[in-house]
Amino acid sequence: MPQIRVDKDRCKGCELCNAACPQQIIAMSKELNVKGYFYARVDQPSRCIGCRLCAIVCPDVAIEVDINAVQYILVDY
Amino acid sequence: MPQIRVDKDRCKGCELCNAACPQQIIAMSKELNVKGYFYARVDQPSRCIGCRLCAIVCPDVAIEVDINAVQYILVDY
Amino acid sequence: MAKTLMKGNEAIGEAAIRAGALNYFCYPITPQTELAEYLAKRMPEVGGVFLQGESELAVSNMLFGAAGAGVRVFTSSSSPGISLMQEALSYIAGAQLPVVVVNIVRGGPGLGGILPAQSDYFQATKGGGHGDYRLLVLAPASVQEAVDLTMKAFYLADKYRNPVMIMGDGMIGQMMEPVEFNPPQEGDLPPKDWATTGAKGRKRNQIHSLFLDPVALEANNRVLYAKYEEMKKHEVLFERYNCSRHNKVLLVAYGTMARICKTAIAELKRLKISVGLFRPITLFPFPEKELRTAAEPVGRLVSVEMSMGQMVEDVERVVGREKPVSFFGRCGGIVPSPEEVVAEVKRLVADSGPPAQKKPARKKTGAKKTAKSRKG
Amino acid sequence: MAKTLMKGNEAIGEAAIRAGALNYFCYPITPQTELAEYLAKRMPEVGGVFLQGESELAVSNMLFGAAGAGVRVFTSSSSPGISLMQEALSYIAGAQLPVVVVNIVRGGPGLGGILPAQSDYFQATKGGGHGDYRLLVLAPASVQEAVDLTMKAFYLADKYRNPVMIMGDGMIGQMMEPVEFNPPQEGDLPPKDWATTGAKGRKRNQIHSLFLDPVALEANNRVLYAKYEEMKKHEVLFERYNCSRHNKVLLVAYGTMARICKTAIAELKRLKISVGLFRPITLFPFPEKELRTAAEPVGRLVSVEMSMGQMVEDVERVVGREKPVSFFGRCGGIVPSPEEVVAEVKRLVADSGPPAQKKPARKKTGAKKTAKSRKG
Amino acid sequence: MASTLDRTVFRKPESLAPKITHYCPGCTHGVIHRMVAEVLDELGVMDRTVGVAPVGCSVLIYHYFECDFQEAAHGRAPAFATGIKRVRPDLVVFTYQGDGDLCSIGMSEIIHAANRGEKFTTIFVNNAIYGMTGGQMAPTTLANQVTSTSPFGRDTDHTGMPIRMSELLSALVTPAYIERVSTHDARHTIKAKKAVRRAFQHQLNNDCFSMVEVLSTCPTNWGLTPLEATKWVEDNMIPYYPLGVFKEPPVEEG
Amino acid sequence: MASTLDRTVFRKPESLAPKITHYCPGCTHGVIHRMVAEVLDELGVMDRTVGVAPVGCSVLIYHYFECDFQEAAHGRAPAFATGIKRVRPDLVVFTYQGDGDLCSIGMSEIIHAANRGEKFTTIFVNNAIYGMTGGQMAPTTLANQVTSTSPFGRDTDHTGMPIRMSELLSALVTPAYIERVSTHDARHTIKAKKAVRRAFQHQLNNDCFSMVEVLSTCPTNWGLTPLEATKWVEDNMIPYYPLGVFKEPPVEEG
Amino acid sequence: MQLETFFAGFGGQGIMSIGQFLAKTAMQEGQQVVWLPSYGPEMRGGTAYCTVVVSDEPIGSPIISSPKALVVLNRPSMDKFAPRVKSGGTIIVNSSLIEVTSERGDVDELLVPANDIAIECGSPRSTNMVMLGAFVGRTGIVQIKNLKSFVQKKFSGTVAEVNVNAMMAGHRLGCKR
Amino acid sequence: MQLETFFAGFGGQGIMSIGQFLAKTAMQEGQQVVWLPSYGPEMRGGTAYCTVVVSDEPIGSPIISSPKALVVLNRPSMDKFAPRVKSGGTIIVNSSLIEVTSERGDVDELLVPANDIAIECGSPRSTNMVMLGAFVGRTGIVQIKNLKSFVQKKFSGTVAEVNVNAMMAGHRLGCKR
Ligand SMILES: Cc1ncc(C[n+]2csc(CCOP(=O)(O)OP(=O)(O)O)c2C)c(N)n1
Ligand SMILES: Cc1ncc(C[n+]2csc(CCOP(=O)(O)OP(=O)(O)O)c2C)c(N)n1
Ligand code: SF4
Ligand code: SF4
Ligand code: SF4
Ligand code: SF4
Ligand code: SF4
Ligand code: SF4
Ligand SMILES: [Mg+2]
Ligand SMILES: [Mg+2]
Repeated sequence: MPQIRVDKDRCKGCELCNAACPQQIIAMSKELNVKGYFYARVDQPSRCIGCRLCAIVCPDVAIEVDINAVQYILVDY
Repeated sequence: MPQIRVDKDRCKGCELCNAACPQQIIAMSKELNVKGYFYARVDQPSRCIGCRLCAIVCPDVAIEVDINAVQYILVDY
Repeated sequence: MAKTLMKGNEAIGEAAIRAGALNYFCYPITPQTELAEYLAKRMPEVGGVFLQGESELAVSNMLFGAAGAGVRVFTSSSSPGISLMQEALSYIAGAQLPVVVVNIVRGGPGLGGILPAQSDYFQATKGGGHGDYRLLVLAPASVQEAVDLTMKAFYLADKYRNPVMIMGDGMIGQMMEPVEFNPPQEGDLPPKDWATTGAKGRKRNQIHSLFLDPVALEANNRVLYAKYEEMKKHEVLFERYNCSRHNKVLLVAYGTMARICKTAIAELKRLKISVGLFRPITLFPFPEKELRTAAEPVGRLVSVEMSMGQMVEDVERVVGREKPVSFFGRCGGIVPSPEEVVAEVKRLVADSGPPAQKKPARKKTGAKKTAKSRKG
Repeated sequence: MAKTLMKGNEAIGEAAIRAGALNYFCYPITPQTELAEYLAKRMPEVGGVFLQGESELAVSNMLFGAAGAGVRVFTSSSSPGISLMQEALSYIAGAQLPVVVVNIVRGGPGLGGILPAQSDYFQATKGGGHGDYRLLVLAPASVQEAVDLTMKAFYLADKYRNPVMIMGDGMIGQMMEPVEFNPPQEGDLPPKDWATTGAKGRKRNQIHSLFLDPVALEANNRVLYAKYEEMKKHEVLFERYNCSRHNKVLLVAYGTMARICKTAIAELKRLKISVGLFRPITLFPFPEKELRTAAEPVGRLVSVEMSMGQMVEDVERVVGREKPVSFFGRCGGIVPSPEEVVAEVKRLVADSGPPAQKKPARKKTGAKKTAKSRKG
Repeated sequence: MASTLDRTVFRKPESLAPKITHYCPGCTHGVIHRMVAEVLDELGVMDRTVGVAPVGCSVLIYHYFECDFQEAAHGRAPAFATGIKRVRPDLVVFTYQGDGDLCSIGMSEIIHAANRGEKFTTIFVNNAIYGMTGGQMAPTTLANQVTSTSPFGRDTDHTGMPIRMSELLSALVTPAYIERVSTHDARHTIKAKKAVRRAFQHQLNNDCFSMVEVLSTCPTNWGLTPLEATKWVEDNMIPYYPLGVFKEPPVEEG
Repeated sequence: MASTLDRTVFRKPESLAPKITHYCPGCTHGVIHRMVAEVLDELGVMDRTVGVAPVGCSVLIYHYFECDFQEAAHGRAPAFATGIKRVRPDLVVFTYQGDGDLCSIGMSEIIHAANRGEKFTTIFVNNAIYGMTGGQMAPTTLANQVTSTSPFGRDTDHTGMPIRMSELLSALVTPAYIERVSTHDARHTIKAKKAVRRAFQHQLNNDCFSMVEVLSTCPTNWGLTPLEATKWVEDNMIPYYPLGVFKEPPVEEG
Repeated sequence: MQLETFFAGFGGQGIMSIGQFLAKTAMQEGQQVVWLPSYGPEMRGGTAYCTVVVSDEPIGSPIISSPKALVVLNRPSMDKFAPRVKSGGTIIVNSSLIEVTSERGDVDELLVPANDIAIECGSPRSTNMVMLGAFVGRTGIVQIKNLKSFVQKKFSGTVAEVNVNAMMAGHRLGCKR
Repeated sequence: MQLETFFAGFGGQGIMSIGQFLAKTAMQEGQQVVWLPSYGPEMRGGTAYCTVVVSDEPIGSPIISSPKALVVLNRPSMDKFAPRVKSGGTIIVNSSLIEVTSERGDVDELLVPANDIAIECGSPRSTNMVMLGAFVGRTGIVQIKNLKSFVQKKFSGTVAEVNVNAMMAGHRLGCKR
């Protein structure tokens, strides 16, 4: 199952990943991280398709994406 | 009759007027002017048509052109 | 007039307008950008010219053009930007044009930092560009003084047909103090009949710094230097503070640094150490005679600067080698605190017996920080 | 090695190649263009890099890049072009990069003229750019010395990781003299492990002059000033000529001016007036101690310059106020002749009784030309 | 492309340093940094690459890369890069420059470097404003855009039209690779990275000068949220700054 | 056009000073000077005109005109002109610049002045070389042309292609009048003067920035006779630097 | 008498403004004042602060290492500046965001739940005004009526009202001993 | 002993070259030399000149106001420089182009119809060589055989021959008293 990992202390809460996710599964936490930002987190991990779009738009390299099944990578990035 | 006047001490002997004259009537003198140049002079004044081409190409404003007849000015300069 | 609380940068801009300088060209740089931003709004209100140029290099040459056209014109920048203006300043001085340049100095060299410094003293006073020329350099120590000197700068520029620099450190640009805009006090000025304003009804005017004939070029240099001699006679400004026969030490400092010295002097008074302050307000012409007089009764001098030691060379030159002159300063955006100045003075006073009088040889003390010291 | 007769400009170019400086960036300007033209032919022969940049501004920044990449690199220009390099020189000094800049000085300010002058002394020695930094400045007085100092310049630049300037007046660039190219004498140099040559097998290298933290910026300035202190200890060069207890006057002059003084001194000898010459070869570090020693037995000093008086400030500063220091010079491309120097010395000697010793006040003499004079 | 089991398909590139940037939240400087780093990884050239930092918000870029870096004077990065590349043609050299840096004060240096066909790559980050100094007008500022030095909106009668740098450089005769891309959404970011890769590839082939103009956001000085800022790029910048390849020499290898 | 009896149909224009120039024999700087002076006469603006001199062979141009003049720093004439015109929009302002001055060191200033749409006129004298300093390569030097700093001929692999300044400036969005003309023979000189007049007319109309690029000879540094030099313009320069109007805003009055 | 105060917090908390309000009011009262912002690397993201010096004599150094008073709105500023306050000085702490105290026995420390009070008064954006009111109440450096009329002129409508209310609430707290 | 000489004429008359030939030959003989061109405004069109100083001691000033010798090829240079020659000095005049003399009784003045001689020797372009030969003949500052072999190495074929012939013709004239 694909999954993303958000490094919450790198996140600056810009919400760009949020907007980029085709599954609309990223939301902002209600807590502040060490830098004082409401960081991104995945709402429904199971719906992640590992498309990487969230990671691609993240300006702070706060997202890593893992896949653990045979999967077509749709976009060649 | 049209005529040109070469200010011989302005002339630097570049021969551009010479080349420009459609009547081929400008030649270089065999004498030096005060600046040490062989200056331009008109060979056959009577053949001058007052076209001003010699004056137009002269980099040193050494040539003035007079006309004294009704005449069409061919080029609008 | 009622006082208003204004940032130094903005107050300088307003002062220029009040002095009739309605033409401003600039390029943004910290810590003076507020000046540009203030004038971006103000100039249209007063029908003046505001133009952000593509670079300091271009701006400094726009100044030449505009000043040559006979108007009051100025710019502001900070250290690296001022370095880019050096060719133009040399041209402007050579062609004898009145312009005012505000340098809100930051720490260098190179990109350095953006905090206040005084490390452009040499560049400003000795001529950072090529050739024999000088700027008239004014160094305010408060926002009010920045206002007053800015107004004066335009008058002096016109009077001497020479570039004038307002040299403030970042602090002067950034802090807010109450200011009043008094109407500018100006003497009579001759008409700018040399300006290139169209040759209608007169012979053409030519403004240039080129003199291919060395005799003419030397003559032009003599004209410049005759003006500098006039400035030395008439324009020297300085402040003496707490100077007396009882002074153990005379501090020499300008701009923000001088204010800090004043606070230090108050503290030293409590410690029963009498210390005076000599504050040059014109950095060129440097108050040579006046400093010499002020130094007379004092055993030793310290040039206190936000630099690695630049004005100290002028202090040494002017005072001579009979008296120890030392340097104390911090740089790179660090501003010496009153406490540090107090400590340095205490150290010096403890260090030295009665000040030696003859032929001092330069001697390094093991002083902390950047202190260098010369004594008998 | 056999001597060849070479123009100063070309000889400097050849010397650089012999010192392994195979990278040259330039922009044409009189009177140094022959250097560029020489290298346009020579560099391809030795497999070096010759690039004419679009401006001196660009060239000076190319120097930064190339020096940062670890190679020996240099440029040459003349006064207005050097003014355009001031920002970059400040950056180069701040980032501690070794570059060599040749300034074949012409008359200024502004476009000025193209004849020889020494009016960029302030700019070169005090730092024409912003911030606390210095160039190491070498002033040759002959084509052979230009060759030797050019070779040395690259070594010194590498040794101190600091920009070095060869300051010759137009005369040094234009005249031909016999020269020999001796193999460069260099001490050991540390590897350039700071250069940006690709981070293969090591941590990344970063070259910058930005230090946003003022503590770091001050620390960088201290590193620079520690180097300058080292230079003062180890690199001072000067020449004493005809100096003795019998000297009535000590002339201080550098470069071409010093040679002219030598001819004047020979003539004065015939007139039974003993005069010495002190010639600084490093203008920064200025030979302070050495000049002081040379000045000791002499009644008065004259700084003789092809300017309106610049080095004279250093002479005054170093010698102190016990001894009259005056200035004699011509400028704008006029080179004082030996005859003029003789006349000035005769005037001074006639003017003054036994030299006064104490607290001289600056006094203007009605001297012709640009002479200014300070005496007791 | 089919991939196997269990692997990380997106992570910080090796060429990027772990340090968290000083950029404002949502500023796409960060995306562009990562893109360059990814390309250095993919081409395997990190350890022979030298970057040149501008003066602008990205002045500290050298902290964020693992490769060597020089920090240039404002606008002069192309001159620095020329200096480096001429004396060490074996190195891979790139400049990273903002629009104030490249189009305003640095106009001469970029044009001449491009015209000489210097074999380095320029990443040109166009955010239509001076970010670092707090939002002044740039030559790229759009018509009527409010900035701190165009407080009534950019008046093009007074300051001219915004400069289209890619088009301008493409008017030079010397061959070059010039493309304009955007980072305002994932789709465009993907294309943008391809352009960056292509630019470096041209450098490695010793073909020509290469520049990728990247439209970027400055939420802080535009006074917009990061998301609004991406929208602003789409609605306002792209219509004036069309995307695409403006110039490219014949290619031997993609 | 029919003319009446007895009159001088060609003489030194009033705006030109009588002083004999320092130019080499056959150098077309002289022709271009005269052309500008004629236009000032015709438009009757001499006494409200300010010229800006470059650094180059024409540095002393101010001796040859009767109007006011400022002499600029090398390459910075457009900044000077901007300064003058902004503070005195009632004046007629022109710069006169060589190719080294305008295209090399002054690239940034001319581009930005053109892009801001400064309402002055630039007479750009392109002779493909640095005349004044004795014949070094300029950005406009043709491929393989021998100069003292390209002694083996300009190697375009190393220094790029010659810059076509009119085309480059025409790539800017801001409206402008840009034309390239030549002075190598009478016919072209006649056209050239018309272009100069048109440029000033645009300025008087307050339309736009205007520039006329004039191909010019440098017999001395090309090592040719004046006549050979004009031929060289025709055979070598015009093929690379095509003549014509590159850009012009809608005109109200010719 | 000279009082030097640091106003410190996050950028966006209105630190610079309340410093200026104080300086302007003091100026109108005829006192000498200097307001000095911190600028520089710490500007973006980090802590911001300004210094206000109010005095009845000409002010020497505008740069203060150890202020007599500190008005502090967030934790990082507390950690940074509280130790630098002069012995016998005053610290006004925004206890809504700062859970710690300076742990200094030699200063007068007042805890003000400024965010909470501001929200009560109608807007969390008036937190800074609460702090300013408290500070003036504690130090009496300017007359609260002058400050109040300044704020009333500065803002209009409900904003003015909310701000004044917030400030006065803070002031009451500050006056209480 | 030090001899300072001005070589002066129009640009294009080969002034700079003969100055250099002299300097190089003197150098090869082990003498000290300086060659200094005039550069500057007068370069284009006007008169050009160079200074050559030859000495057996290190040379001080390379700049000479009054030379001991003058080799002058055209009239404007004659007018300009002849009055500056030191009393007791030498002037070599190209009498083909200069119809006047210096009218100085205190110098040794030699009239050389150099253009005419050069044409006789095969090329008007060798005028400068005639003058150089005459100068060396008159002053003996270098050995003519050394100069001759220098010129022979410098040029080749008929050019060398014509130049040497011209120079030797000048030299003969110079030696005659
Ligand atoms: C010579 C000089 N002038 C001005 C500055 C001030 N300055 C720093 S960055 C900058 C503009 C940056 O804008 P841009 O290049 O668009 O980069 P951004 O911050 O938008 O990424 C300016 C004007 C400087 N450091 N040096
Ligand atoms: C800052 C600066 N750099 C260089 C020079 C030297 N310089 C004078 S004119 C010139 C080039 C002139 O060439 P161009 O502009 O083509 O004019 P032309 O003489 O060919 O008409 C140069 C490089 C200078 N005066 N100032
Ligand atoms: S990988 Fe794709 S689906 Fe998964 S969280 Fe990111 S954007 Fe959403
Ligand atoms: S894009 Fe990155 S920084 Fe922005 S909210 Fe998502 S994870 Fe955080
Ligand atoms: S006017 Fe025409 S015909 Fe007469 S001389 Fe001149 S070119 Fe020849
Ligand atoms: S064109 Fe003019 S300068 Fe040339 S030869 Fe004819 S008259 Fe003389
Ligand atoms: S100011 Fe603008 S460009 Fe700079 S980091 Fe913030 S958002 Fe990015
Ligand atoms: S050098 Fe060339 S451009 Fe200059 S005057 Fe002579 S011919 Fe004209
Ligand atoms: Mg930007
Ligand atoms: Mg040219």
